[in-house]
Formats: sequence, structure tokens, C-alpha cells
Amino acid sequence: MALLKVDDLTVTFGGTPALDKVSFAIGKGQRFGIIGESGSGKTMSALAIMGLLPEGATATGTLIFEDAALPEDEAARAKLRGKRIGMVFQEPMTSLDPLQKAGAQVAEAMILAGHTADVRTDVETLFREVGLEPAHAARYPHQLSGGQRQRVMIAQALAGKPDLLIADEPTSALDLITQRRIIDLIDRLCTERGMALMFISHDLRAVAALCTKIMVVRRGKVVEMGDKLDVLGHPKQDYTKLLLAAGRHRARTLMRAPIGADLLAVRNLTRRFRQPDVSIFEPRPPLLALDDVSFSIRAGESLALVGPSGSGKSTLARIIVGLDRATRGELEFDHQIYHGPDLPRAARRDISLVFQDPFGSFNPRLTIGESVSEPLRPEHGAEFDDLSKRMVEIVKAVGLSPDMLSRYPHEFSGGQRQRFAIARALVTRPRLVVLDEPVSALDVSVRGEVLVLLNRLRADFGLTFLVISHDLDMVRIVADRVMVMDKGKIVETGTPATLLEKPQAALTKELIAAALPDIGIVPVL
Amino acid sequence: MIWFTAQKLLGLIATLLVAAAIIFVALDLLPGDPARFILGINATPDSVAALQQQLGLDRPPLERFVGWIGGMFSGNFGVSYSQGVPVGELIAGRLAVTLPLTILAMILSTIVGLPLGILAARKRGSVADTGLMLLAQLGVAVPNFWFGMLLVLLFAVTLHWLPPGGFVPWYENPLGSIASLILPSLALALPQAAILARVMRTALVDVQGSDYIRAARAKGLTMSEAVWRHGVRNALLPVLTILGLQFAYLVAGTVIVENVFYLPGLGRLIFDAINARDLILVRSSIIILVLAVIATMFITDLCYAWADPRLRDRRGE
Amino acid sequence: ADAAPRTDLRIGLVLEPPALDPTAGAAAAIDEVVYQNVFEGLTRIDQNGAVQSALATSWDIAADNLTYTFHLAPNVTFHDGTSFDAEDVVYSFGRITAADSVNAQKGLYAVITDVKAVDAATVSITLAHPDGLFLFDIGRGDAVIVAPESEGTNATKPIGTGPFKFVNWQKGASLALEAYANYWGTKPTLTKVTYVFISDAGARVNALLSGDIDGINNTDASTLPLFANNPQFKVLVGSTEGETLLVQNNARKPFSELKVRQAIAHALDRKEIIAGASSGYGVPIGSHFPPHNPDYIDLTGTYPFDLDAAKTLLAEAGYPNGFEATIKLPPVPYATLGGQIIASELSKIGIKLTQVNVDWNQWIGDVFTNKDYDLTIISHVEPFDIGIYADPNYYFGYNDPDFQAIIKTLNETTDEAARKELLIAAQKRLAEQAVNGFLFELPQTGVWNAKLEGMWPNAPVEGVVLTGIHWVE
Amino acid sequence: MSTTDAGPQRPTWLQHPSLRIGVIATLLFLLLGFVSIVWTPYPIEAVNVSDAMKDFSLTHLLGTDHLGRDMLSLVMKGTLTSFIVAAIAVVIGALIGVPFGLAAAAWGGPAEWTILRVNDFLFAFPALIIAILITTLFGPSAINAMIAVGIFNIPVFARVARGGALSLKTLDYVAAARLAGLGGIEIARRHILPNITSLIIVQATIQLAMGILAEASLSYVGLGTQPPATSLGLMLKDAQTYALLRPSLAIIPGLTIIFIVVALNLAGDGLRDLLDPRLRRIGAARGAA
Ligand SMILES: Nc1ncnc2c1ncn2[C@@H]1O[C@H](COP(=O)(O)OP(=O)(O)OP(=O)(O)O)[C@@H](O)[C@H]1O
Ligand SMILES: Nc1ncnc2c1ncn2[C@@H]1O[C@H](COP(=O)(O)OP(=O)(O)OP(=O)(O)O)[C@@H](O)[C@H]1O
Ligand SMILES: [Mg+2]
Ligand SMILES: [Mg+2]
Repeated sequence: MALLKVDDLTVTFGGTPALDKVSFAIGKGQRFGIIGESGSGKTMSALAIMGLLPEGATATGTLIFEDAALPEDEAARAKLRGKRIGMVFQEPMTSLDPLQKAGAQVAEAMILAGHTADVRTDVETLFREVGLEPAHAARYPHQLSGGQRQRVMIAQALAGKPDLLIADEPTSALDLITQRRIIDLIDRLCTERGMALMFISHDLRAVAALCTKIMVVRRGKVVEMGDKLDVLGHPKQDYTKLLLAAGRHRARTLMRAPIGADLLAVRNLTRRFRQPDVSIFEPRPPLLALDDVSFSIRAGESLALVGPSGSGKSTLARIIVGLDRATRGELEFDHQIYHGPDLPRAARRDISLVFQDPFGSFNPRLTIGESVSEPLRPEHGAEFDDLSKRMVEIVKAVGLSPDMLSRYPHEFSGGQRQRFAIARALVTRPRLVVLDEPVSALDVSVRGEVLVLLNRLRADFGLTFLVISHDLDMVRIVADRVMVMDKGKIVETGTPATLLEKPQAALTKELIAAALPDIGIVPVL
Repeated sequence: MIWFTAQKLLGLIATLLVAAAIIFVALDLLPGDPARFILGINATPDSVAALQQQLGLDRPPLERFVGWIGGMFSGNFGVSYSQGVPVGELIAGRLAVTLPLTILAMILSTIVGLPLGILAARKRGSVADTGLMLLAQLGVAVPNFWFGMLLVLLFAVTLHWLPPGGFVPWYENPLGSIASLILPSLALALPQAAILARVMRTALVDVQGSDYIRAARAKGLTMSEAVWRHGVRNALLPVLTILGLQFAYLVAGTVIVENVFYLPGLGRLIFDAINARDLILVRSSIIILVLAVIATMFITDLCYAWADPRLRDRRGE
Repeated sequence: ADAAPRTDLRIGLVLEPPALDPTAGAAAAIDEVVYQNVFEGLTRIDQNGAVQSALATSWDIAADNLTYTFHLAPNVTFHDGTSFDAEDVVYSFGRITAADSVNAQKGLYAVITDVKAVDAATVSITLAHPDGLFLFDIGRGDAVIVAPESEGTNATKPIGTGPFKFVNWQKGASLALEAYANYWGTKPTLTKVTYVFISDAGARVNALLSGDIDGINNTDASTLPLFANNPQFKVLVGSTEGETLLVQNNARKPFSELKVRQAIAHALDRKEIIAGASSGYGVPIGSHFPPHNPDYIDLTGTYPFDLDAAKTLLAEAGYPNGFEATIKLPPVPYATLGGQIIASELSKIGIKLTQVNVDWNQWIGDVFTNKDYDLTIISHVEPFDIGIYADPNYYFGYNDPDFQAIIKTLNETTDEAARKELLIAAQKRLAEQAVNGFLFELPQTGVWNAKLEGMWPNAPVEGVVLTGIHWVE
Repeated sequence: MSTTDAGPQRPTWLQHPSLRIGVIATLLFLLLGFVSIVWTPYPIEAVNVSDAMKDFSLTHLLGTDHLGRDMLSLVMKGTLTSFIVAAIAVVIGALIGVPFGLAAAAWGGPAEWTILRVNDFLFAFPALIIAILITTLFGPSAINAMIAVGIFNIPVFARVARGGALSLKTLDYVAAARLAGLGGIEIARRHILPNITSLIIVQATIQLAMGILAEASLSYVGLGTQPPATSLGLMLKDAQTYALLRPSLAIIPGLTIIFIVVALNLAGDGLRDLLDPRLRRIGAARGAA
């Protein structure tokens, strides 16, 4: 019989529904996965079960936990939270009290659940269990990395030994390797404790790897629900099919521009950052974001740069485009030496950057057109209508219509914005385009299109790409050559084929291992 | 933390020196002659000259500036032109009134403002909330000298509970001294309490919507438990900054309130000294005021760093 | 009710004295605390402005009116116990007339050529020329007798021979005196007197109403109605030596024109000015002389309030449609209020006034010292100061040989009848010349607890003389 | 301070209670003030002592003051002066403070440090003292009040501008602009300023309210507006000795001040609520400043 039974759950915000008559059940020890694009109502369903819906949200429908309806009254509900149902939240960075040490926060959860015996040692064991060192208990949240925080959160959720663990996208904010570790952790704990799991994600593979039953939601409605093998094996709904298709992007064969001489050469590049001391007692040496990096990109080539979070990828990108200054070393862009901001004016238009986050990269108060045309402003020589002609051309090229230019950013979806971001990067007809995780902020469903677009543009305009990513599949598609970076050092270089099949460096191996198995294949965990 | 403190301290000293220079120059520009003012309109020119020479007004500015700064470090502020008494003494005497006054006002505003702010935030949208916030609006809007007059009319003139003003020296009767500070500090505290209540409310409202409160509830805390255990501490951080800033407003307020309640405070000292062109006195009094304010800001910064581990690690502004 | 009447007193003062040595500062507040209370002179002025004996019980004047011989009171001691004798007198006057003297009224005593102790109880003073006001002048606060031992510390810890001795001074708040046990003269009934300094007018009212102070000898006339019909208080309205004037810069066009001055005189409605600037208290004056003085004559009718006359005079003077001028106003109610009223009165004859409010320093600097002004309003509180009009360099800028002649003879005359004639002539001359706009004699407006008696209603000299004040049940 | 979390659809300003009340009331007072430029029931220079301190009546709706001037006319003119003084003070503060704040945020390092120090100093310097000093230089006048309060406003605006700029500085679109080759000033004008104007407007309304209070205080101690001109503060000063004889003389200007300040604050809070909650927080903290 079911541990949790949800019937016709509806959540509305002042009339607009976030969840619409959702019904599902989770059995004891069962692993239940929910997937769906951003904004589809995944989090709301979890919060509704926890009784933590934000103000202004009204929920209807029945929630039955062990044959008893979950109580409305806050106090009674609170008794269930933690002890019976634990939850891991989507935002590890903000979900811990910044003023309290990690250990104390976990201990609190324990005491609340009634385990008052010898909390200190229990916390230590729990920390070990989730893969933290006991020393971390004495740290404040801001002194922990994202992955570590997420582990603290999990420890917190487990402290009350709940029967049901709700994990709301516990990994989406983390880098590949950490992601995999957390997923493995959750998997292990569930098996060890025989805990039921409600796992929320928009990453098909994560769900596939963890869950036995899957529910697909879209715009607050259940699209499809059933056994993992059925849903993933032979989906009935088009939306599910689309998701699956996007999930496994197939490398498309592309005609590529001929590869020429060195366009950009990077020599012994080093970037140091002064970094705050953890405390008076733990002073930290300056952080080497880039440590003596040397490589070169040839004209027409597409070079991929992969590496775990914090390995220095963005820093390198920022220096190449001239946003940041190298502490040591130099760059050479067709025979012009520079070190970052001193990139010659003339060369500026030949190098452009596509930002990681399409939402932050447009000024909300300017029309898309104004933003996209911004790089053209300094060009005094060019004729006005010539410029406008170029705009139209480029906007068409990214597959959007010029009349959109007069609209404002908030009127566009993430995918569209990213296209405009690419348009802005290309409007000056650059030769080298640096793309910092161009798709990682986008929904799976649109990632594919953008990648295809990139490949096409590269062919049409004969561009040179430096693509930053930690998504190996993407690398397979777009890159001629792959560079693996770790802790500011380049640890390995090679063609996707060789490097991904026979990795040399430990990190590369780890990265590849971390990549979740392809959907369809039942994971051996 | 050490680095943080050191850097803040450096800032404090720098600010003070800037202040000293600006004040000295500004005051030297002032027209009017202390000697002439002391002797009045029937004095003969030679007696005026005699007095100027006695007061050392005829020495060059730079010499006087260096003398002043040097004196300050050795705690010697020079001798007042108009009163012929060591400036240090005068200021000390006045601080014995102004300091307790501001501190009392600060305490009052805090113990009134914060709880009300918390109450309003917890009962957000309720009648209590709206009522409190309307009161707060009024509190901010009432000119404190005007409010002071009302207080006197009620508590001194009509009810005879408290003195209408004046100050009983501490050494004579401490209780009396406190009594004579109650009404003034009330007048000072009202607007500050109102502001505090509003800031506290906003801060707590923001915190209540935060992820970690939600996470704390997920651990098994009820909303109010979560707010008390995790919310209030976090909400107090912005309030702390305001507390620091408030001191400046209180100090500014004293100048007026001391007039309404004829208290022998630093504000009135400056006021009268400027009218008597007793520059040497004005200069040092103002520096003391500035010092007081900056020092409070400094202390708040430290408290802030102490209360917020994140700030401790960040190297200050 | 308690049997014995109270013997303590709390008096309000508008301004706090900067220091307490009356021989080294002009501030009226100094005299209000110490004059005749802590310090005494050879003579003293009584509440009718007449000269009385003080430390000098009697004196003889030589026939040539140049040498005065003073016989000092016996067994007088200073508050520090040191005894008072002729040497102290010689020392005190020496200090006043010395080259490096910082006495505010040094000019008045310039006439003294020699002071010497005939014996321990006798002093003789010699003058350069006869001076009708000499006995009065040495009765002022500026000529009180100080002891060489304590002279240096009088500013903060005054030591005199008076009926009250200094106890303590809480700077900015209050100052306490107590009766001096070994006072040589008739002992006062009050034993403890506290002066409370309250500069804020509103606060003064509250202090009186709440009984924080028992009285104040001079406060804003505007608050009197509040106390006038309140049985707990008595309002004492008396006279001061302050002639309140609309001062005109006689050295400057157009005020150098007699007709213009006359026109202004015609345009001033004293009744309204007194009502508005002084809440109706204060006696109108027609010249620079106090009405309560026996030698006073009423000249208010010289140029009666008459706008038509004023207009015609202006026209004759060549200003048919008036002119513009600025009026600089010191920070006192009678000036700021009077300024507004006069501005609106003169506007009726086409004279547009720009009102400029200045603080005392600026007034002393711009108006009094640099004579850079058209008009100003000020009350001249010096007793017998009609002589200032004889000084062509005075800030009035009034240079009139005839008047100067009158004053010269006056100063050398000691015969009472003759002096009276001269004084009347002087008053007339000023009135006719309309040197200044003569507005009203500044009233002394005191408010006291109804149970208090013996306060001076008038202020012939600056000061609050405590000797007579006592409580009645 | 009313609305809850910004829901999916924000209320427009008309739906927002405190903003509506605040703005309308403010406009009414402004109207009252500006009318007085062209018309007042009686000229306030016209002293007529004979009918001083008259009671409310049809001829004098709010009675007359101690010089027989019509109170209504005085309130109208007084409101105007108070507004003008406060407004100019705000302009001074914003025109100097904002650029400094932006500069501090843009340059960082020693420049920022210095600016912050000067800020602290200005802040530690009570407006009243500034006013006293200026007065001793140029004599008391409404102008001094403006300058004094204006100087006092500078650090406030500098802080706000800096805070806002810092939060925007790291955004990608600013980086994008730099890549596009825009200069610092250009970026500030095109990307930073437009995004912090809302913040600054909110601050301005708050400072306006404080300015009106400050003007009142200054005039009350005789350092502000001077007769024959008048301001609400000056009216309070004049009334202080008559307060008990004829309370209306003190109550009318007092209440007017309170109403105006409340109106302005309501408007400010309302605006803040309408804006991005992120800005709301910063604004709230400044609420005290
Ligand atoms: N506080 C709120 N006020 C109004 N609408 C909200 C609020 N929180 C969420 N929503 C709406 O509810 C819907 C569901 O939100 P929810 O967070 O559950 O999506 P999600 O599936 O978790 O998306 P993601 O994968 O990005 O977390 C969204 O359309 C969102 O706009
Ligand atoms: N402005 C800065 N000040 C201090 N440290 C910085 C700064 N920018 C980056 N770092 C540090 O430099 C290291 C590399 O940062 P970078 O953003 O290049 O990593 P990344 O590879 O882009 O990570 P991600 O994949 O998450 O974007 C990180 O440890 C980061 O904390
Ligand atoms: Mg979610
Ligand atoms: Mg990055």
C-alpha cells in the first residue's frame, strides 16, 4: 500500500494555476521521479506535500500519508516534517542559515526529530555518511562549496530518519562530477535505509539513473506517468518523445570550414585572485584560477574546454575577450600581443563572447535591438542602413524575425534570448567566438536546437569557436578538439573521439565516469 | 577579522584628520571678532586690541592649527576665548549630559522600535500591522522639538511629574539627573523608534520569505519557531547598520532638543560658542561630535562583522 | 502650609554670562548675576536711577568739581575673608584705566587722571575736567571694586564685597549664590539664589508655568498676557534705559536729507509698532531720552503719524515715488518683529525695505563698526547716552555742530538747573532733526511668583538686584 | 509598507493603496504651495496688528497670527518654501552624491576608499552644525538651509548609488557593453543609471520628507527661512511664545508638516514596493538615512 497518496492536487497563485489536478502515489521504499521543464510545477508539488507553499499560493486536493490526511494546522504538520518526510532543496546556496555553523544546523534537525542522545557523534557519523569530513561541521555555510552545502542539506534531511525523502533538483546547481557523486549518495542511502524517494529533476538521465517510476509534468499537468522502462522505452506522449530526443543529442555530420593557421595563441597564462581567509587561523594563499596555461586555436577550428566547476574556464574566457587581466603570461591574436583589457581596439570586434546566462546578459531597460546593435555603435565608418542591414541579416541567421528587435528581453524565452545573445556576439562579424556554457542555462528541450544553430553559423560564417562546457555530449557535437582543465591547469588535449574513448588524465576519466549512462540502458547501480 | 578591524581603524583616523582640516579652515573663514564681541559696542579700540593679543588671536593660522592638533593628542584643547576656561573641561562637562542623553534615547528607541517591528512583521497584513505602521509613519513625521514641547506641556506643566527642562548635575543627585533626561530622550527617541520599527519589519518580512527559513521548517520547525531561531538574527543585521547611522541623527537632534529643554549639552555649547565666535571652543566641540559619530559607525561595523561570519571573511569595503 | 516663608529663589536668565568679571566684559548677563549682589562699587544706582552711597559711605567734591574724596565703609571684607581698604580701590581703578585694560567702558573712565589712597579708609580721585555723570559712572558694574588677590579668577569664581557670595556655576545650566554671612551692610532675606539659563522663549514660559523658576526679570513681552490674568503670577512692567530706535545712516543718501528723515518720522505709527513688536508694552518716545527721567519732555508730537505729510515731504526731497533701502535686523524680537511692521508701514509711502536678519557679530561688524547699512533697529540701553549723537564718527553718521556744542557745555556743567535746560535743548534738537526714528522706551517685562516682593520693576542699570527680594505668605 | 511578496502580476500604482494616498496628498500640498505663487487670500507682507490673533472666521479661514497676517496665506507660502528648500536640497544631494557613488563603485580601490571616508565625514557632520557655520558666513537665510541639508544629503545618495551600482556592476550585460567597446561614462549612462533611477527616486522622496523636517528644525532655531518670508518651521518658531495663548498658531503648521512628511513617506514606500524587491531592501535600509 502507498506511503504517500496525492489526489487532484491543484496549486494556484491568484487564479493562475501552477499545478492542475495532479494525482500520484509513492509506495514504501519506492523511488518516484518527476521530470519536466522549468516552471512546470515540480517544486510546487513538493512544497505542497511538505506544507511549505509560498504565501499567495492556495492548494486544493487531498494528500494522504500512511492512510491519514496530512494535517492543515502548521504545528501538527511541523511534527511530520523532518521525522517522516525530509526534503532537500533546489538552492543549496541559500537554503542554509548563513549565521549558523553547518554542524549546529544538522544537530538542530536531529534534536527536533527527538534524537537527543549524543548528538555530536551522531552528527559526525552523518557527515561521514554523506561524504563530508567532521571538520566541516565547524564551518559556516559560506565557507563550504556548493557540493558540500548540498551534502549538508542532505545530512539535515536524513537527520530525522524520514520514511520519504523529497529531493528537488539536488544537483542542478552543481558541476558534473559533484552531480554524479550526490546522485550516487542518494541512491546508496535509499537502498541502505529503505527510504522512499521523490526525486525531482529536469535531467532525464538523473531520473532514469535513480528512479523506478517516472512522472512527466508540463505546465502543471501530468503528461505521462508509469514505469521507468515504459515511459523511457516507448513513450506515448509527443512531449515525452521530445524530451527524450533532446536528452540524447545525436552528433550530426556537418560540413566544416577549412582549418587554417593559428588565430589565437595563449602563452603561460596565469591569473591569481586574492582570496579571503577562512578565519584568522586558516589564512589561504592566493588562488590560482589559471596556472601557466598555454595553447593555441587555429582559424576555423572549434576548440572545446571542459572541466569541473571552478577550474578556471570562465576566467580564461574573460581574459581572452579582454574583460580580465592576466597576472602573468601573454596572448597573441593574429600577430598582436595583449594581456587582456589592453586588447587593441581594432581587434576587439574580431573576438566576441557569448555569456553563460541569457537572462543576465541583456539590460532589461533596453530593447533587444538596442542591446544587439550595441557592439556596432563604435563603428563610425559604417553607413547607418548598412548597419541595420547587417542586424536584419544576423537576426535572420539565428532563426528569429527582425520585428522582434523592438521588444524587451522579458518578453522572450531563455532559448530565444540565447539566440539573441549569439546574434549580438556575431553582429560585428568576429573571427573568434568564445562561448561560455552557451546552453547549460537552457531547458533540455531547447539545448539541441541552439547547438545545431551554432554549428550551422560556424559553417556559414567560417567562425572559430572556443566552447566552454562541462557537458561531454555537447563537446562531442561541436568540438574538433577538446581541452580538459583542472584547477587552472590544462591536463589533457585531444580529439573528442580519442580523448573520450581512451582518457589519460585522472580527471578526464572521472568526468567520463561521472557522465550518467544513456537513457534506455538500465543503469547498474 | 584583524585585517578588517585594522582597515576600519585606519579609515576612522583618516576621516578624523580630514574633518579636523576642513573644520579649521571653515572656521577661520568666519567673519567676526571674539574680542570685539566680548567687549561690546562701547569698548575702545585699544582695549579690543589688548584682548586680541591676550587671546593669541594675532598668531598665524598654521601655527594655531598645528598647535591645536598637537594639543588634542596631549588632551589639551586650549583655553576658551569667551569663557577663559580650558576647552577640555567645558566639553567634558557638556558630554556628561549629551552622551547619556543620546545613549538613553538610543536604548529607548531600540526597546520600543524592535519589538514593534517584529510584531508587525509576524502579523503582516493584520490590523495590528497596519496600525503600527501608521503610528510609525507619524513617528517619523513629527518634528522632535514640537513633540518635545507637547511632552513638556503634558508631563511638566500639567501633571508636574517631570521637570520641564534644566539638568541636575550627576554629583548632586543621579536620580534627578535621569529624571531631567527622560523627556528629552523621549523627544529624541520617537522618530528613531519609528524608523527602527519600519526597518525591522521590512528586514524580517524579507527574511521570512527566504529559502533557509523554508528549509528550517522542513526540518520540523513551525513558522514562528523558525523565525525566532533563524529569522530574527538574520533580520537584525540590516537593523544593526541603521543603529549605527542613527547615532548621527540623534547627535544632530540633541542640538535642538537641548534648546527646548535648556540642557547644558554639547549641542548648545557649540551653538553659543559660534555666536560668541569662540572658534577654539567650536572647533574642538565639533571634532568631538564628529569623533563620537564616526566611532559609533566604527563600532557598528565591528559588531556587524562579529555578527555576520560572511563579512568577517570579506575584506571590508 | 509651611510656617516660615521660603528664603531660596530660582531666577531665569535668557542669556548665560560668558564670564563673571563685570570689569572685563560688556555682556548684560554678567551684571544681571553679580552687580550689587556679588560686587559693589564706591557708589551704587538705586531703582530710580539715583546715585546712592555704597562702599563709599560719603564723599566731598572740591569746588572746582575736579577732585572727589571718598570715605570708605569700615570693616568690609571680601568673600574670601581678605579685608577691603583704600588700596583695593586704587588697584581697581588703576586696572580700569591702564593701557592694556580690557574694560568695556574704558572710555567713561578716561576722564580720571589720578586715584590715590589718602589713608586706609579714604580715597581721592582727580578728574581732567568736570563730569556731571562721574558719580553715576563709578556706580556701574564696570567700576566695581575687586581685590588684587582674586582679580585673576573673578571670571570664573568672582570674589566681591557684596551681600551674596558665589557658590558654584554649572556651565550652560545654572549658577548658585548664597548669602554672605559677614556682609558689612544690611543683610538680605534670601539665603540661596539660583540663576537658570533658558535661551528658548517657549522653554522659559514652560519653566515659569511648571514652577521650575520663581521668576524672570525680563522676558518676551509677547508671553505676558499668559501670566497677566493668572493669580499665581505677578507681571512687573517697568522702564529700562533702552531707547528703541529705527537707526538711519545719516551719512548716507537719502537719509542725509532732513526731509526724508522727517517723512519717515511721519510715516511711523508708534502705536502699531509698540503693539506688534512689544505686545503693547513700552512708552512711545519722540527723542533719545527715557520718559521716566525728570528732565524728559514729550516730543512724540514733533512729527505726528501722517502719511500725506510724509508723502509730500518725500516728494519735496525729490523722491515722489519713494526709494528702496535695506534694513539690517539683529536677532531680538523687537527688531525682527519691528522690522516687518516698519517695512509694511514705510511701503505705504513708497519706501521699499529689504529686511536682512543678521546675528550679533554681523551687526557689530557691518552696522556698528563698518557703518555699512541704511537702516537698523536697535535699543540703546546705556543710561544717559544722549551724548553718543555728539560723536560724528558714531555709526549714526550724524554730524551736527549745534548739537555737539550743547553736549560739550552739558558735560562741563554740574549745576542741576542748567543741566536740565541743556538736556531739554538736546532732546528737542534730536527730535527736530529726526536723526533716528524714535520708537519707544524698551519696557522691562518681568514675570514673578505672586508671593515674591521687592523686585526692581525698572532697570536704570543692567542687573537684577537681589537685596530687597523676599517671599511673603 | 503594505504589500506582500511581489506576486506574479505586480499591482499598478493606482491599485497600490499607500502609494495612491501618498502621491495624491503630496500633489495636493504641492498645489497649495504653487497656488500661493500667484494668489494667496491676503498678502503675507501686509502686517495689520490691529486684528492680530483673530479666531477662525469666514474672512480668515484659519485665523490670523500675532501680526494679524492671514494664517491660511502663511500656511500656503510656508508650504511652498518648505518644499522648495527640501527639493533643492535633494537636487544638490543627488547631483553631487550620485556621481560620487557611481565613481566609487566603478573605480574601487583607493578612489572608492577616499570617497567613502569623505562620505563618513559628511555624514558625521550634523546638518545643523553645517547650517550654523554657513549662517555665520552669510547670515541666516533659506539658502543656507538648502545648502546645509543638501550637503547632508550627499552621502545618503552616494551610498544608494554605490550600492545599486555595485549590484549591477557584475552583471553580464555590463560586461557585454564593455566588450562592445563602451566607455565607463557611457556604460554608467546607458546601463547603470537607468537601472538605479528607481532606487534614487525612492530615496529622493524620503530625503524630501527629511528635508522638510530639517528645514523646520533650522528655522526653529533661527537659522533657516527669515521674515518677511515664511516657512512652516518659521511659523512654529513664531508661535512658540503664543503656543498656550492661541494653540492653533502652533498646531496648524505642526500638523501641516506632519501631513506632508507622511504623504511623502507613503509615496516613497509605495514606490519602493512597486519596484524590484531587491531594490526594496536597499531602499528600506536607507529609509532611516
Ligand atoms: N511565489 C510565487 N508566486 C507566483 N507564482 C509562482 C511563485 N512560485 C512559483 N510560481 C509559479 O509556479 C509555477 C511552478 O513553479 P515551480 O517552481 O514548481 O516550477 P519548477 O518545475 O520547480 O521549475 P524549476 O525546474 O525551474 O524549479 C511557475 O510557473 C512559477 O511561475
Ligand atoms: N573575481 C574573482 N575573485 C576571486 N576569485 C574568483 C573571481 N572570479 C573567479 N574566481 C575563482 O577562480 C576560480 C575559477 O573560476 P571560474 O569562474 O573560471 O570557474 P569555471 O570553470 O568557470 O566554473 P563554472 O563551470 O562553475 O563556471 C574559482 O575558484 C573562482 O572562485
Ligand atoms: Mg523547482
Ligand atoms: Mg564559468
